[in-house]
Amino acid sequence: MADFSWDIRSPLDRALVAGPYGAQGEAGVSLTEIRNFDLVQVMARRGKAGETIAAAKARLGAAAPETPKAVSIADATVIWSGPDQFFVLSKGGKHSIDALASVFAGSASLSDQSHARALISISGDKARAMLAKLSSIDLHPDVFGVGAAAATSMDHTSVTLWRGDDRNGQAVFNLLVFATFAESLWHTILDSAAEHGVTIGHSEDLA
Amino acid sequence: MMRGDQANRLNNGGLIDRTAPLSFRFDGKNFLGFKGDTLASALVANGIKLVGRSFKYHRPRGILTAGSEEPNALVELRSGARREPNTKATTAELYEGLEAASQNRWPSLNFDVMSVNQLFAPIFVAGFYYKTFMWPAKFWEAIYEPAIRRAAGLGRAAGVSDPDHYDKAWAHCDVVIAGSGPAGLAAALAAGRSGARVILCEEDFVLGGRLLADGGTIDGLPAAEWIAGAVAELTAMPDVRIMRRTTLFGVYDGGTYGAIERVNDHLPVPPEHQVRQRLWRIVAKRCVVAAGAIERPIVFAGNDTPGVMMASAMRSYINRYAATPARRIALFTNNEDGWRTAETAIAAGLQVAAVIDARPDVSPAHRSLASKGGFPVLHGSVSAVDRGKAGVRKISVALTGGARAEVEADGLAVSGGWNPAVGLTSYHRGRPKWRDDIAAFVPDGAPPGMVAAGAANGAFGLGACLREGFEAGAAAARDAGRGGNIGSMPVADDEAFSLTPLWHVAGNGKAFVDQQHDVTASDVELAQREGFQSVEHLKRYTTLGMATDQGKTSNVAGLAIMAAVTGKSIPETGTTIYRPPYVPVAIGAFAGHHRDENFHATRLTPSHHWAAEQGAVFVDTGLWKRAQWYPRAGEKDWLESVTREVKAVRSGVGFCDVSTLGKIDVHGPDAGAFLDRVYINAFSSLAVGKARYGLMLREDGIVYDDGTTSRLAEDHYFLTTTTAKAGLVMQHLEFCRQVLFPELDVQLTSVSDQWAQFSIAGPKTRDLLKEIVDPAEDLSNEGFPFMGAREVKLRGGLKARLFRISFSGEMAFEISVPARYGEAMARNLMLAGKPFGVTPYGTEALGVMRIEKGHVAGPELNGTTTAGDLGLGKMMSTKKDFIGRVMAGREALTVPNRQVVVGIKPTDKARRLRSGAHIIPKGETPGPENDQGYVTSVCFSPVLDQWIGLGLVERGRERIGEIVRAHDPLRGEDYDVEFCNSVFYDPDGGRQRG
Amino acid sequence: MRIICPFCGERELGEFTYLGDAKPQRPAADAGEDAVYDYVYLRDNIAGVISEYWYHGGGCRAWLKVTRNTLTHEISAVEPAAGAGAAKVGA
Amino acid sequence: MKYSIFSLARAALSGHKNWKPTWRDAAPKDRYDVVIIGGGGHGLATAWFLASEFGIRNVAVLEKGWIGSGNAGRNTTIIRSNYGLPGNTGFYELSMKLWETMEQDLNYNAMVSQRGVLNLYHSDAQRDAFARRGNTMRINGIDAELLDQAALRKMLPFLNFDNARFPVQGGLLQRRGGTARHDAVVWGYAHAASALGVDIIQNCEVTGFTRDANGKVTGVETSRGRIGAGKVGMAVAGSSSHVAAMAGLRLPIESHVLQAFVSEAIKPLIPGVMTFGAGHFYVSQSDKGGLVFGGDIDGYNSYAQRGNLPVMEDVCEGGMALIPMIGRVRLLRQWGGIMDMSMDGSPIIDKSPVDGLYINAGWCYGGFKATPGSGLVFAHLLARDESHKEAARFRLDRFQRGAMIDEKGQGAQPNLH
Repeated sequence: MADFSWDIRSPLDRALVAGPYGAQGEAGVSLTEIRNFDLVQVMARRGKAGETIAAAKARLGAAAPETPKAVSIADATVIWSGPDQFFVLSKGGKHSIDALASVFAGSASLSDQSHARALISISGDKARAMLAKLSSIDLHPDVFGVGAAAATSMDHTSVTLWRGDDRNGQAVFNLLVFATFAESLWHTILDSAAEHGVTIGHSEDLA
Repeated sequence: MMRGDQANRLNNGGLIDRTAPLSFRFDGKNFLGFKGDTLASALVANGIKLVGRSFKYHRPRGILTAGSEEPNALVELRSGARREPNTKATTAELYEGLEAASQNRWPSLNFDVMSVNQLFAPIFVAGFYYKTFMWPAKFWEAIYEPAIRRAAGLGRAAGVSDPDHYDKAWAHCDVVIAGSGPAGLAAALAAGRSGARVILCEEDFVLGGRLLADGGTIDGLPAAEWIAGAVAELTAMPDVRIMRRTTLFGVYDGGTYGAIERVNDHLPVPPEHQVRQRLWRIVAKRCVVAAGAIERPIVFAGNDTPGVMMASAMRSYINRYAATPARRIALFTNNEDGWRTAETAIAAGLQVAAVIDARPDVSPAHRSLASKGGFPVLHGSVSAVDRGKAGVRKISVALTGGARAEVEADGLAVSGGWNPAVGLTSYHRGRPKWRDDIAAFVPDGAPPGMVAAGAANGAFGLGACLREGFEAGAAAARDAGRGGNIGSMPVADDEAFSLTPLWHVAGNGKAFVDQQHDVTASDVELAQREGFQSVEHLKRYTTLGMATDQGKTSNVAGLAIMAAVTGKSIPETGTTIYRPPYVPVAIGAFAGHHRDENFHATRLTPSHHWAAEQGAVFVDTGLWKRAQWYPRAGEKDWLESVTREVKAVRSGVGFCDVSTLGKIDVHGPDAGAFLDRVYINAFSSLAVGKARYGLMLREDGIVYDDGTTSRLAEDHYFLTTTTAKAGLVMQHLEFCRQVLFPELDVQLTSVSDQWAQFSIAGPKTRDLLKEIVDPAEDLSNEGFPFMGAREVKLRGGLKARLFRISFSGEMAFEISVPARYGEAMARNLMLAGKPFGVTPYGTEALGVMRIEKGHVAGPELNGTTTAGDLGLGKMMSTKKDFIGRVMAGREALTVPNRQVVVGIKPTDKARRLRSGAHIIPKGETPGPENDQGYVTSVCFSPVLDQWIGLGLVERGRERIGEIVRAHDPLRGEDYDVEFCNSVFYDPDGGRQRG
Repeated sequence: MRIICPFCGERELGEFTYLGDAKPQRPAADAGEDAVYDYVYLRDNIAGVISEYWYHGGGCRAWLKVTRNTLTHEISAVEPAAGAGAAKVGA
Repeated sequence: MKYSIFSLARAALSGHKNWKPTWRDAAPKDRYDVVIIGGGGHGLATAWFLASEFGIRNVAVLEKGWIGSGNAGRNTTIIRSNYGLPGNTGFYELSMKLWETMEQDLNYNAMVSQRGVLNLYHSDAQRDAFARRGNTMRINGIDAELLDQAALRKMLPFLNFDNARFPVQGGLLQRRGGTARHDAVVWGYAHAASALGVDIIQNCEVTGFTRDANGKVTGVETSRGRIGAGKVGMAVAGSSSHVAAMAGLRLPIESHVLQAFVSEAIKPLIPGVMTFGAGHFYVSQSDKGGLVFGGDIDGYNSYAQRGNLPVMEDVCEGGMALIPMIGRVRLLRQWGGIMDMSMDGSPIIDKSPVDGLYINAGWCYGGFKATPGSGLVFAHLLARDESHKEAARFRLDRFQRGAMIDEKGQGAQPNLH
């Protein structure tokens, strides 16, 4: 009997090289890949928006957003992803699709997207300047504040972007990208950020 | 008083940094200039007057303007791979080591062989080519056209790949302002103070616009001090962004503006990690166009002589750059403003030879200036320019009343008045309106959200510019919802305005309207004579206004001359349509990052890196990179590798990453009913745990896509699409769900990226799977029959989805695991399959096996075939409605002689069959009337040991056994082929069910 | 062009895919060939205000009905297709 | 007035004072045998063929603006006959043959330049599709060559072969394809038609049809009065649905914007016409030196005659991906024309359901190359009341019958053709 190992590899496993990149000096952009998360898409059934939101609130303790917002609670983030839809992002299986199945039974359809995305956290003085090359949406702090979210596109590829809590007084942008596009988009991000100087890392912890 | 090596540089003044000398080369000679110079100003400072040759006649040309409207002073800037043809010396910022060369001359600027064209000028009139070069017909491509092409064109492109990088970015604001002259700065101050988010774009590298050359007093301060104060105030505002070296070139729908930032064009090469230029898409609620006005020439004989310069440009060179285009200047003006050049010249210590004023009266102040300066004021017009070696030498003047005069001068400043820069306001096909009082076109409305202010709106006085700009900025901010205190408006006096329109002075000799394209006043008259009276006809017949300056200095004069010869007014004559971009923009900037391997994004399969380690050859399939085959040492070509892979599968077991298939979760109580409507066959009747092949049509009855769909639960189907159509099918299904059938309770999600999916095929598939799958899972024919589909547990506990479906015709399964396990799955399949000789196979082997099995794919699903054509007509349910049902029944889609899928093999087994060969009946001469179809897909079949293929052939299925010609004139081939059953391999399907 | 998605807010053109005139309605199953021909092929194609289908595929994946002037590109209204946001309709 | 180098030389002696108008600027008469709506290339060519081939000279061409002001004056000037489906193949070759003698036929130099049209392929599937098409061409007596990468490297060494996202593998070449000077085609037909007695009436907009009791069209209402007609033909690309609606007709057509671009003039850089197979980009270089290029339509119904920025970027991305040496060449002008996109990507040349009204429409973005052929077959239809054999498949009822001519296989989705 063969001895299998079911090791997990992030879609950025090869492309991500931790350390500095691009222009020398103080890094203007910080890129951190967050690995191994649970991501469940919750889609309310016809006429069941209310029940779905109530079910989410009962389970997670927070109302699921009905507009483009991201809501962070202790052990998960709920991110709007479209009309009648949201993602539940978490770690460690507590809110995995199996765990949530009974919660939304009858009110919503669930789809496991844990492996369908890579998650990149972007911060730094020049994060907005860099993102302006990739994103057509307005990320001015008055417009895209903490908790704002968007289902949008970068480099002609669908992404989910939201602003998490500030860290060290700086805005933090979280980006979910399709796994099979991740490496390509990563290189585009690096090209966009290179002039500002970049520091690269990866983490197992949700921001 | 002049500086040694820059003989025409004034000792004082100007916005140049005399502590920062810069050396540069022009036509191989070394010169010095200063930081703050343009190439043109540095050439002026060095006494260079001849800088280029014209397009058609190769006439010597100098510098006419000091801005982006320049028609003449075009150079090849830089060298090697960075050579940029047609670069305007008047906007090229000087840098250390700059290299430039004049263009459109051979062998040299001073001695240009092609200037012989001038001898033929009597024949080379507008439109001359349309009247000749017709005979003999073959000579056009062979002789005439190559000669014309070589002579035409201006500079030379580098001819090698552009080594620099470009990128693109988005910006958002309340108010974007084009231009930072008095109107633009005033607009920015008002909008910025009100709290608006402002972007101020200035194409120059210094803010200030005409103030830099013409000065003035604003709020009691000298212009330079006022600019410094305004810029300091704006810079301190966090939501005001000043973008120098940035031209707003176009306005697009929804308040989107295109702008080009020349990030590093003022350096020899861009610094590492930086781009040369950046394309901005600026999304703004409002736009204030404060792009100023362009001084217009007067058309007279010899007006293209080097040394003839726009009056305002002359002021720019003297005041802003402390460079003197001439020592003894004559001024030809029809308006008050032109006189400023005389004032400037005197202030700079230059001689004024004469002022030739076309107006009947000259103000007392100017009369006294003339007597103080000791120069005559001649009432009349310039009728000819006598050219010496160094350009302008003597000027003939036709005096009002008929007498003539001559003026000796080495420079002639010309002012015909000003044309507001109406480009941006007219790019949505707006037509500007004529204002008689200033004899100029001004904007008549503008695209939504845009307004013109200052000189761009026909307000030429400094005070008016500030007022209009300030008010426009305030209003724009207010419209954008900003209400802060805008403070006080900057104030200045308005200059006197007086102008007598004058477009063309009759005289002998060529009088140029469009200097770059060598269009003369007589060309305009000829066009009129030949019936090309519409301004668009005029433009197209003479090429007036189509040069790199886009007619900025020529269009209005051209149509004024046309108006005169047709006896119409200028507004009746009208303008041509204005087209973006406002200034020419490098193609590389529009492409940005998307070039070379970054042209489009790349999608990688979950096992990509593993396959790369195996040495796989990859093929582009849409955006995907897929393993095409896995060559082994010693294999001589792809065919040998692919044949080995096929044989390994057919005799043992192999696997292939098929994750590129589109995968869609279809959820909800009405999922079955929904699929019944999108597929031609039924899915509501499919049992849980089963898969079924489905075919979907477009509404026009033509096949759209196919794939297997499995029912994983009562309310959950897992649908697969072809790789090519994955995104489109998702869009189509969402359309069906949201638009056509909103009453159904269905939810859709793409899970294409969630699952790594592998096809495992071959008689030993089950043996291999048993090593991977938990022993408790029953994989027997009874426990997991053909077309079964369910979740299974793998050894180690990982959950997977297993589908017993076969594309290869072998005993086969497809297995899905969450994508981050994809690479581990590939390794484990290799490990588990080692005892069975497991072989990874690529898309080529996949394709071979599908052709052997007669499965249709992309080449057969070509957007014109019906289900019947593909041999799948029987799948069409008659018990339900579905997309495409009705249109599929149309007469021409159901006639018996349609081209349908059939198997094809050469009668000579050694023959290679090729896709794209056509089918001609035996004994017929190939022609459209007997072209009966073509070969769609081919492969070398290792099983049959010969080339085989599928084709779309008239009545193909009825003609099994018939021998016809495969006619392939493109490749010089013609051979006999036989029609056969399209299922070449295991037609009973016993192997896949076994 | 920028379209105000009723779910996402104003977004640029690149996030959307165009389908066409929203006026033709898919005929009932028994409507006959002429009605379907008309639905599939014939268009008013007017120069002026039309209602049309756009897909926010680069965003929230909602199908939208956009009222737009084909002469000026001015968009005067955007509403979701009937089945976009259907979870909020009365069950 | 006969044009030649000799007439030019003679005229030069008199300072070019004696040239006559290229065409007569006519005032409308009360009635014509045939009235053609649309003074573009197709309308003028139709008039010339009516007069020269079919002896019908009492013809008026009505143009709402100035002749050539529609798509005839706003295209990328490409001529080719590299089509793959029955109906298109023969028709476009007929047109190509007419291009080859046009200048001598018209005594006007339209700068028809057969410098070759090359379609590049980047995959085996594309190669196979080109092989099918090229063989169709050859079987129809049209020149076609399938080139591999090695041949292209020799011919066009500047293409991005080695650093490309989608490497060029080869191409389908039609050497007889090329370009023509679009405006000159209009002027040439106007010149020749006018000489045969055709009235060319500019600034004359059709506002309606006059019909008799049986509904037959008897003439047109125009901004310059009512004009009677034995037959009325419409050749009004960009306004087909609008004009048809005046007769109560709805067409299987949507109008879309196609952009085109021209760069600053540079010395000869690109020899023929080429199309990128992995993106939306095609290019040629004009005799004046500008790169003339374009790509896909903007993608939504429009009569706005101007293009958007994303498509401009998309086209330039394609250009840079294929020919990275054009990065520093500057784009000079951007414009947009209105394409009447039919539901299968192929034209309609047919009698309309309204007696007396004939339709020439739905050329998508392929109308320019069709100009002479379209003129001949439309004249044939107007003169003989039956389709020319090379236009027999361009019938209006083909959509009802299911006999579409869909080269791209995109179905009833005009923005995808």
